[in-house]
Amino acid sequence: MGAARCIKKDALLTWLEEVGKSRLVLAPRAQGKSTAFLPFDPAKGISLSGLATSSPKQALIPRHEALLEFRYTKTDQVPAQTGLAVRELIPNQPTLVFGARPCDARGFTVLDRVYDAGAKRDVYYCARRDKTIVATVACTEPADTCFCNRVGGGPGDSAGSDILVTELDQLYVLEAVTQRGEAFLLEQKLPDATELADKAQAARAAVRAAMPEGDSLLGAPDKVGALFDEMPFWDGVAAKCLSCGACSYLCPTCYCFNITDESKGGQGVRVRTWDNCMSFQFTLEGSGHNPRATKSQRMRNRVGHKFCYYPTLHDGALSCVGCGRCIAHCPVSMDIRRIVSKALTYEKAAKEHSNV
Amino acid sequence: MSENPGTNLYLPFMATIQEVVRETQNIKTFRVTLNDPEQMRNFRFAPGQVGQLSVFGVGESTFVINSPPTRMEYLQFSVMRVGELTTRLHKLRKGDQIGVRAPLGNSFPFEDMKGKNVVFVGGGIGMAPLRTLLLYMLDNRTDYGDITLLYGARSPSDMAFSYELPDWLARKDMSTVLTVDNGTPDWAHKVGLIPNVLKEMNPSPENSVAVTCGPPIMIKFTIQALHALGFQDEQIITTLEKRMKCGVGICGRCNIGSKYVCQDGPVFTYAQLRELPNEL
Amino acid sequence: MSVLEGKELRIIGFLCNWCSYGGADTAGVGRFTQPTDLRIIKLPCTGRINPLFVVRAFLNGADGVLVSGCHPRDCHYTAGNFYARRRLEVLRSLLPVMGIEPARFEYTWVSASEGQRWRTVVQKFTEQIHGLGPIPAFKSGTCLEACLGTAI
Amino acid sequence: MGSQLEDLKTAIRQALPDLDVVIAWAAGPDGLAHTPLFITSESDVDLVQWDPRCSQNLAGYLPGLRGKKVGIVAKGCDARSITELLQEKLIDREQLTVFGLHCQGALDPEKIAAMADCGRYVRSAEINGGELKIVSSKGACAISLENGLLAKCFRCTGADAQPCDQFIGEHGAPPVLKDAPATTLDRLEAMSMEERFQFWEEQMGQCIRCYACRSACPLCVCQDHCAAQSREPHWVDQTDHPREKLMFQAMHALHTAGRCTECGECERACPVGLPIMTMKQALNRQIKALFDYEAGLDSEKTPPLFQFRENEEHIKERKW
Repeated sequence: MGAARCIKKDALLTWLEEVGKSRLVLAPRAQGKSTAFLPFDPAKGISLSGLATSSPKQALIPRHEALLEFRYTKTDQVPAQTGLAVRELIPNQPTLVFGARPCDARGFTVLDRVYDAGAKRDVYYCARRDKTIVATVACTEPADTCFCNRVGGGPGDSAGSDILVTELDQLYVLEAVTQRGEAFLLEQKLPDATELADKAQAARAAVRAAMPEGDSLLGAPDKVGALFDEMPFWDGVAAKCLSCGACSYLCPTCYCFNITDESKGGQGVRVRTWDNCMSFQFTLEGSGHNPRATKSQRMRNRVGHKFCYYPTLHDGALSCVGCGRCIAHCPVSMDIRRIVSKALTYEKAAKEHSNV
Repeated sequence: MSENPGTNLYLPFMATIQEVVRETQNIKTFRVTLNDPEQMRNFRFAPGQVGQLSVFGVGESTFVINSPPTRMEYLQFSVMRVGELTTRLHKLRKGDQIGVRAPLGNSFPFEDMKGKNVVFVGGGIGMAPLRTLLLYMLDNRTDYGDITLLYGARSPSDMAFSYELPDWLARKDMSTVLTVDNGTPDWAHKVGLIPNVLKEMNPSPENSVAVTCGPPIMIKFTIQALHALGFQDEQIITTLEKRMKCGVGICGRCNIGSKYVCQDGPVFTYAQLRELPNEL
Repeated sequence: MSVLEGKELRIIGFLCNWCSYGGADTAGVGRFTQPTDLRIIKLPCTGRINPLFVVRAFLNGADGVLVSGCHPRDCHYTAGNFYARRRLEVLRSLLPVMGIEPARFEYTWVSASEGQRWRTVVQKFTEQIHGLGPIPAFKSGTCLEACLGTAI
Repeated sequence: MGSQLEDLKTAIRQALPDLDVVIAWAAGPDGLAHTPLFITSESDVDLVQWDPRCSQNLAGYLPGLRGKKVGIVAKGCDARSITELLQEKLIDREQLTVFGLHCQGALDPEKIAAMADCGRYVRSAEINGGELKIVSSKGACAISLENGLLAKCFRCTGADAQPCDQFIGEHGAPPVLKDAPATTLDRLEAMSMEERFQFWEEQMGQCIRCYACRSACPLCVCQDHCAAQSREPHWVDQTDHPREKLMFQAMHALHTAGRCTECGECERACPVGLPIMTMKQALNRQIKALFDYEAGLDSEKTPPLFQFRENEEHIKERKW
């Protein structure tokens, strides 16, 4: 890793306030009963205990964003003919995401492969990504829903981060991971902490070592793919699912979206909003035909996408980072770990239904 | 407007409707040119590729460009009135402004088909994607072997491109068979379901490729008929339709397994389709 | 022609086709002066009024909503207004929970011949709404509103 | 309570051969809440759990399973949803087998996690002698069950499931609970209109629009064809504005007016914990006052908004 700086824990808010003068700072903050990445407000503080309810993906793919705006105008040519002006709205906001967790940051790498794929660059995503510094706080303790170590990550991993922050007693050690992070860190008036880097690494390694090992899910793609036509399996795992969007919307890697036009009078915006593959409308066609009309088919796509289709396209990388939000906040306590484990050991036609 | 559309995947070309042709009760054809003459000049596509048409304030939807790349006076889209967007499109008239994001997706393997006999089997609005390839082949006639077209619709009044049919029927360099499910007294062609008529026509699979598009049920039975005639999976080509939003393989709704119809399709051989999970 | 001082407010009137719309027409033919804040939407019957029309109107920025239909027992469709009365009376309890002053909403019955009564209703209701002033606005804006505010 | 569980398992085992599926509860991933269990084979029955962690109302699954022979395990309040569904003819009584339970209150996992300050770090949790004993990385603690109950338990109208085909255990009265927590409705009533409006703007700002409230609602029967996702009519737009999300909550409240049994699934399901049952409660109060009616108590009654009286006793019309 590159440059290392440190900051006293009690000086963190002051520093974030300082950073906030030149860029938007998004940090986890408790509001009501949940915690979300919100614009930093020194008066309201930040909440770094545990994992935020929602993921920081909204820093790069907001819940909604205007892609274009349009306006119809009257012309004086042919009667009743209208003109039309369209303008793209490219984001241009330097941002610091502070307090993402390693799973969240890994989630950004999942998004990068889709939105920044060589010739096919999503300008909105890339504009945000290029101007965003991700400062990730390494975890000190896995929650009961955490399984990052089973999907290729770890509680102190730096993938997807620009800066990795490690707690050491009364200090945070900030280490640059990327060039962008390095440049940002060097601009900050923070004391050097190069000599603390080893200690920080040891602290992260200790957390990693203490994390209960579980069976790896990295081998899921083949098995999940092979179960495609095994409808009883999917009927079984999807039975209790409510088909809501809580899992998708809280997930740091779910990136599917909808595009709709919203207008008033002759003007409006084309907005991109989060969408959810568990929704019936997601694939509903104009003709009324729906290729994924049942909950089981949609669950198969959701699990399939994360553990088979995405890895097929991206060198085996799963599009699940093991943050466990979908487990923790599911209204019916669906557990994706158990679904995938079940898939890994499932014997065809062994059982008509498989309760998970 | 953006300085250089094309870098923003979501920014359509601005375009003007030059002509609206009423094909049937519920199908209209739109002939469209891009507003920027240079964009229009530089526009390249291959037969089978699709475009997203925007009616701003309503949204976007995917349609195949059914004019061939050999005739670039305009881009043609045929639209069946089904939902919100198509209903609004049907209300548009000459001179109205729309957005076009194109070309998207893959195309028919028209290079690989050179020297082969081609059997087109189209049903209803499914004739649109076949039309672009058919006209392309007619414009490059010497590159291809025998061309046979079987085009069917529910009734004579449901036949799109009716103004082109006399020419196709009269041409000596292709053979055309028309059929309807329900005939009328003045209907001079076949009456019968497409797969049955196809079997009657008995095209030879020898050095042939069959290209089919239409309603899912028609495709299903047409493929069965083609199999019965001895066509192999690799010799059968079809083009799919799914609900799409982004058109560039990101938004996640048109996937069949790890393939995105908007990007890896819409054109697939039946051999490729069989490799995909069964989720049409 | 506002009979009230100051800025005109946005009041939406949902009127049934058979009685109250006729009543409003009668008031017009009779050239009764009325405040001009009211925008009328004609419906076949008050039974057609989904209480959500009223909620949507308020959330879209209406300062007041007035529903008017046939007198009880006079409904062109026999019982539409009886159902409407129950629904609207239930709706009345939702508005204050949402933070919408309940007096911003009223329903009443005006027949086609009651032009004078229509004027009274409109006058009193408009005064009532002016007494309450404009409806509170949301602090947050959207991209849609941002776009509406700028010239391309 | 152990024997009640065994009786329940026995009853399910006996009925299972004649049923396509029985819906019950099984242990959840974290020990604080149980999760629904769809029983289709004898071996699934061993997984059944019954204790105050069975918070979820399972009745919401019934309309989706129409046409099948379904068994369902129900608490007193869950049975009110079943009654309402029967009343609206959304499910068929003869296809349904209700295993009714006597309930002494169900736990609110969010509340318990907050009280135990254990977050998502629970190692184990078990119920013993009126207490939930939790071992987490922060240490061990015990929460008295009474303190951890759902808000709706303080308004319990009947602890015994009715309707019911097989009653498991002893009939009894609802638990006697003191110190009912203040509801959001009470808090709102102490605010000015302006403050209430701001309150909702703030709350709805947190909504992530996942529609879990709707998906979990046993009486939201449109589900896949919800007006909130319709373009025509365009009831709500897709912009992420609190106004649109509040509009949806108003839709949910008015679509369930006179039908909502206050089972609390909407709030329980909400991943960000918004007080979205409040509007429904307000409507219920009004309906009780105007029509002396409570939903889900009598499957023979006509819901109040499906009928009228020429002279409405409790409606005072304005005289202009």
